[in-house]
Amino acid sequence: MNTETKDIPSVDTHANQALLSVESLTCVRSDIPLFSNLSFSLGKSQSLRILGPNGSGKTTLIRTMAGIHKPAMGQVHWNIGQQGSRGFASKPKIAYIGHTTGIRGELTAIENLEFHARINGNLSGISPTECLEKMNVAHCSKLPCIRLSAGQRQRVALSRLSLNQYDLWLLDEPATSLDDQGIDLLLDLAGHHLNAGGIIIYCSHQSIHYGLKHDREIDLRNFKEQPPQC
Amino acid sequence: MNTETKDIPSVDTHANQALLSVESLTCVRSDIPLFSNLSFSLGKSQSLRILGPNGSGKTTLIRTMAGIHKPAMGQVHWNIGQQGSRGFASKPKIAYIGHTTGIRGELTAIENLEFHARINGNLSGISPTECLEKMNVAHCSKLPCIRLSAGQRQRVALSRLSLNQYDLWLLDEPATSLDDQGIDLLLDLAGHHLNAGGIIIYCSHQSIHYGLKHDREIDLRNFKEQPPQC
Amino acid sequence: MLIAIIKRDLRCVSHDLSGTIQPIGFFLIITSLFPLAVTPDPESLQDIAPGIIWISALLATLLALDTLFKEDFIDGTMDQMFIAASSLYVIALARIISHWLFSGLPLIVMSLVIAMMLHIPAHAIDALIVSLLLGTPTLSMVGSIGAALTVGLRYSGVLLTLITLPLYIPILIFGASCISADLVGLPWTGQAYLMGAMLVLSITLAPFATAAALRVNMS
Amino acid sequence: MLIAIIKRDLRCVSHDLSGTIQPIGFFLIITSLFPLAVTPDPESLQDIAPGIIWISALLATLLALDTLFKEDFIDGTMDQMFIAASSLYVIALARIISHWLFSGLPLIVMSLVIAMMLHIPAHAIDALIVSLLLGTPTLSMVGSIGAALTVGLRYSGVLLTLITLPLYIPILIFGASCISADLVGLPWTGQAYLMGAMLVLSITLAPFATAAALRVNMS
Amino acid sequence: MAELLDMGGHGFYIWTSYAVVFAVLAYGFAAPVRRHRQLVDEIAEHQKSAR
Amino acid sequence: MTSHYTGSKNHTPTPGQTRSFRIWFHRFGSSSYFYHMASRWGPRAGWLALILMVTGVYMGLFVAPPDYQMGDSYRIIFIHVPSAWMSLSVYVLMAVSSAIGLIWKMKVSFCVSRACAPIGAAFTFCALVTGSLWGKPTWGTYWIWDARLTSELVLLFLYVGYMALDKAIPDRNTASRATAVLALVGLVNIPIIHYSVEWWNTLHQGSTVFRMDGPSIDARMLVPLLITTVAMNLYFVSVLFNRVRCELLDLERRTQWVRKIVNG
Ligand code: HEM
Ligand SMILES: Nc1ncnc2c1ncn2[C@@H]1O[C@H](COP(=O)(O)OP(=O)(O)OP(=O)(O)O)[C@@H](O)[C@H]1O
Ligand SMILES: Nc1ncnc2c1ncn2[C@@H]1O[C@H](COP(=O)(O)OP(=O)(O)OP(=O)(O)O)[C@@H](O)[C@H]1O
Ligand SMILES: [Mg+2]
Ligand SMILES: [Mg+2]
Repeated sequence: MNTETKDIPSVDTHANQALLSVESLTCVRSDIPLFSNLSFSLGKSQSLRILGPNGSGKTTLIRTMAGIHKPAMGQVHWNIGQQGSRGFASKPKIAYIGHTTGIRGELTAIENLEFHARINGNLSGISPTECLEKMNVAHCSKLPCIRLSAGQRQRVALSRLSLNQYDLWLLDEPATSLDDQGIDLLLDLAGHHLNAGGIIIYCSHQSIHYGLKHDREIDLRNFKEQPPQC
Repeated sequence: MNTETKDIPSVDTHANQALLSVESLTCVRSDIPLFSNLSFSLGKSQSLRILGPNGSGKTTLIRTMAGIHKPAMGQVHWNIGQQGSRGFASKPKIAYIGHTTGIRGELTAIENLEFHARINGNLSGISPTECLEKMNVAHCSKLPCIRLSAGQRQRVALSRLSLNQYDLWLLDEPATSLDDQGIDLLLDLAGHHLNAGGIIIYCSHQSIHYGLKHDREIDLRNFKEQPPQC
Repeated sequence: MLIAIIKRDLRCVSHDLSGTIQPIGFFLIITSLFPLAVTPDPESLQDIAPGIIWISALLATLLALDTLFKEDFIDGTMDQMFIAASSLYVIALARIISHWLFSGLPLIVMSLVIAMMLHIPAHAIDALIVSLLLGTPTLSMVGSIGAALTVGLRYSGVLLTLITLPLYIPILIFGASCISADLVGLPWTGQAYLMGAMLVLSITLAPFATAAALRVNMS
Repeated sequence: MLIAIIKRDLRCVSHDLSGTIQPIGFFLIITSLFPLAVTPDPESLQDIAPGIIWISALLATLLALDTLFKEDFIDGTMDQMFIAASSLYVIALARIISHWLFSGLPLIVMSLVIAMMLHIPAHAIDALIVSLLLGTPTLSMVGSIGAALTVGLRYSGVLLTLITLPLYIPILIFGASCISADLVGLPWTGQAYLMGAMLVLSITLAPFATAAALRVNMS
Repeated sequence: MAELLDMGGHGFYIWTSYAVVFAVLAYGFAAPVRRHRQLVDEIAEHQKSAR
Repeated sequence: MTSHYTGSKNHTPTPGQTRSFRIWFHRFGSSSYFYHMASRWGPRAGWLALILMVTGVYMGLFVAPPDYQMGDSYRIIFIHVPSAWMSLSVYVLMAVSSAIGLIWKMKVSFCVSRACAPIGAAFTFCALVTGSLWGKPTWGTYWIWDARLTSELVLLFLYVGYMALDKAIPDRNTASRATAVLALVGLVNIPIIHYSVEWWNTLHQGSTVFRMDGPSIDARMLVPLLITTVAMNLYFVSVLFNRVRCELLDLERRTQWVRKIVNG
């Protein structure tokens, strides 16, 4: 199904800087295309915000970028190897925070983070407690997560972002249930990530702009072929 | 446990106008008091916003108002019978939209609303489809809710508010995953509810103020006895 | 309220005919495990038939028990029902009834076919049906208490079984002995009366106990 | 990755000793149902003992099967594991192993006690243990396919049973006949070899089928 | 005629099995035919309303 | 001949196509091609099935002589055996087309396997009912835990499980791929189930038709049996085509060729 366009350089990019390029992506849900022919590319330290009303396909796009959802057409392409500085392995490291956070209620925050560290094959790096401290939830680390408040749980989920040197952050409404302090902490983390050369793709109905130079926006309404029929 | 203070008129209220009064409420989680000695009262058409950082007890307070959580001390008191105009039955009608929305994934939006109408003993009133139209999700009404986007699901949950003439709305971060249009529609509904004499208690980290005359605020930080120990 | 909850449960499980056929297939297949594992010989099969039928009933009850209240708890429906009804009693009763509709009732419907396959003679059918009619609602009632107690726990399958099965033993003994007594031509009204008594007892107590257990678990 | 998932499962279920004891109690109580429902007579009990043990094994497998992948699916953990591993095969294998640790292994541990309770003579213990060792992993493997196929559905208990049990029938037959052959002094290596063959077949195919089924259900 | 129906004492078994099989087969044939007709109508209806 | 419909998979028909396998395969993968082919051949197969069935049943019931052992009760054979054979072969077809669907991502073959399930289940049901009605006069009981019977019952469960899973999953795509996995797993298991049950206990008739030394059955009995068997096969083809037509219409209701059919 995938159209083979790997070799053609995409048009709207900063040529050899592009680390991640998406080419003529079309996503379909229940046989109705949500958006079609979406192309963009991102280089080091760039962040992209996806805009669109409820049900326009933001979550679907993010999950497609993560490889969970399969696109009907088009492809996501990583320029691996060209960026020696970031030391890419054969596959990019992706962090995804979605509507469901992937935090287990029975386990404590620490245990949850340890599990995530382990499945990402990184135990040597920064410790779970430090990650929790960065989101200021270290004081809750001994409670099973089901007994945390919604915002505390979201903070635990976001702490995962510090676990590893991820190449790409995919954040689907990361500010859900966060208070102002939480959002500030998140913006801090995001700033550091971008400075270190990472990429961020996020969507949020709240106006948290990361205030970064390469911030770009895509409005999914511009890529819709027909009126939504749900 | 409840302190018997029914007969003592509470101090900080508009005397006989008060429909709902909360008297020296203390809520405890895992033996640690979240807030104590919280008192307020609300009359017809008044709305209250609860402020406080993550984990300060907003959800706990709202669930206490709904009767789900039992307070350690104090009580919630309804002035039933004094307000003939609203035609109170023996017990106030409460709508609660929490972090978990109470929407069944297997059922369609219509079926979900029908169920809620039926358990609230009101099938004669406004039809489920009309309620969905008020939140602009009527076009999704035939899909099982598990296949809706996060915002669409939240809209379905909020449609419940129109099902019945509730006395009190308890909204725990109602704007979660809503886009701007969704928030506008919600504010509309809230305006109508207040005009009809209803009460709203809500919390939200986003600054959606309902812009209504009697809007009041309570910051839970002012009712905390000791620093948070989680 | 009661009707609303039952109706919704029916709709969740069976949007169409296939949902209704499933429990029937379930019992057929459960029953056929025993001849395969134990013996295909008609006479020995007839001897163990009462036990087989009652253990199948237990099984069906157990399998549906874990999700009896848990789904409602996790997705917030329990909060909504509680606010609307202010009485967990009605909620408990409704869920018990719909549980029985999906576990006990199909078994009773299928019992004629199962009786034939296990070579239970026609004269013992009445004891079979009466004992199932009296016993399966008791199973649902008693089970609901266990389900309510473990509702807050995620991995509760084993724990739930551990709590519930001991309470099921009297029903199992009397139910099976009802049928086997009739098989050998002995009177079985005694056992049936006892089962009736257990049913009455559980109808009066179990929904209250369930409601109390639910209240404890609502935070 | 594999180890991480298994470790987490162990931790979720057994924060303390009681979690570990539960499956053991479960088997004791399940096996004690049969003497109560069928017959307490030692000789007939010995005849049906192989069937009882194997049906208990099936039961234990089934009860834990429904939540094998569902929890991970609902709370988003499956997404995380998929992104980290890019291979559902490892995830499937890890969950199969931890499923067996909680359903198959405790049964094998308990089988000595159960054998005594059901009056299985000492000389048949080896067949009992060998057949369980070969058969219970196969049950977990095959069951995981069914669990993966129904992972997107909420009320899947009955459907899952309906899909899985037909596939279990060969294991049930050979497992039970292994033990009963040894009971009457017949050779049972033939059955054991067949069970071994089924185990090998399922080890090679089931994790792939499970991974494929999971992929299908990830949207 | 009665002899024919009786089939040497086995009439009941033979006739019920033939009846069951043909009932099942006939239903199995009719169901998709009817569904096809309904589908065509439904799609035509849908297209009219779409225009 | 293919020029007047544009399929969703637009194969470009060239005049004088080479009749290579690839093109044939591709054509079958095209929904509109399959639909039109099914429309043409379905009714023909149906009529032929009816004629053969009436002939076969007439010969079986009224022309063939009574069996010297079983008397007249053996006449159930003319429907029992074809249904039993069909129940097995339909399952194999279902699994094979599921595999094709999974490997080559062909919608049409998913539709075929989805259409097979209810027909196969119906045949299995018929075999069970006629078998047990036959069992009463011959074995003295409607049901017995014999190998053939048990594995036929298990086959019914496999079909029912397939259909139940198909119904339960709301998304068409997901459902057809999930059921395809189930059908394949079931296919691997069918021989295992068959031999395990066979070995465990057997009572049923051995093979009487397919034998190395030729059929051990009177020609006047064999002929109607063969006729009804062919009739059942044709019946299956006819119903299968009708069902696949429905599936295709439902699935591709938004495409051009469906619009043409509906309006034309
Ligand atoms: C519920 C009861 C029965 C079921 C489920 C059943 C099932 C089957 C099946 C599945 C086959 C096809 C076997 C194959 O091709 O490998 C078959 C064939 C056959 N059955 Fe039955 N059967 C039943 C009862 C009977 C009875 C009572 C008789 C007669 C005494 C009988 C006589 C035959 C014969 C003659 C064949 C053809 C064997 C051959 O030539 O391959 N069946 N049956
Ligand atoms: N079931 C529970 N058991 C024990 N403690 C709990 C439970 N639920 C919440 N808590 C604790 O109570 C405190 C308040 O929780 P609550 O959910 O009321 O906070 P909140 O103000 O709603 O926060 P947020 O803004 O994050 O939603 C938290 O510190 C939390 O750890
Ligand atoms: N599993 C699914 N099956 C079928 N359709 C789906 C599924 N999930 C989502 N959809 C549909 O796809 C569309 C886009 O959904 P998506 O979740 O991507 O929207 P979104 O942009 O994230 O919206 P929101 O702002 O509400 O989160 C919606 O109209 C929804 O109905
Ligand atoms: Mg979204
Ligand atoms: Mg909260």
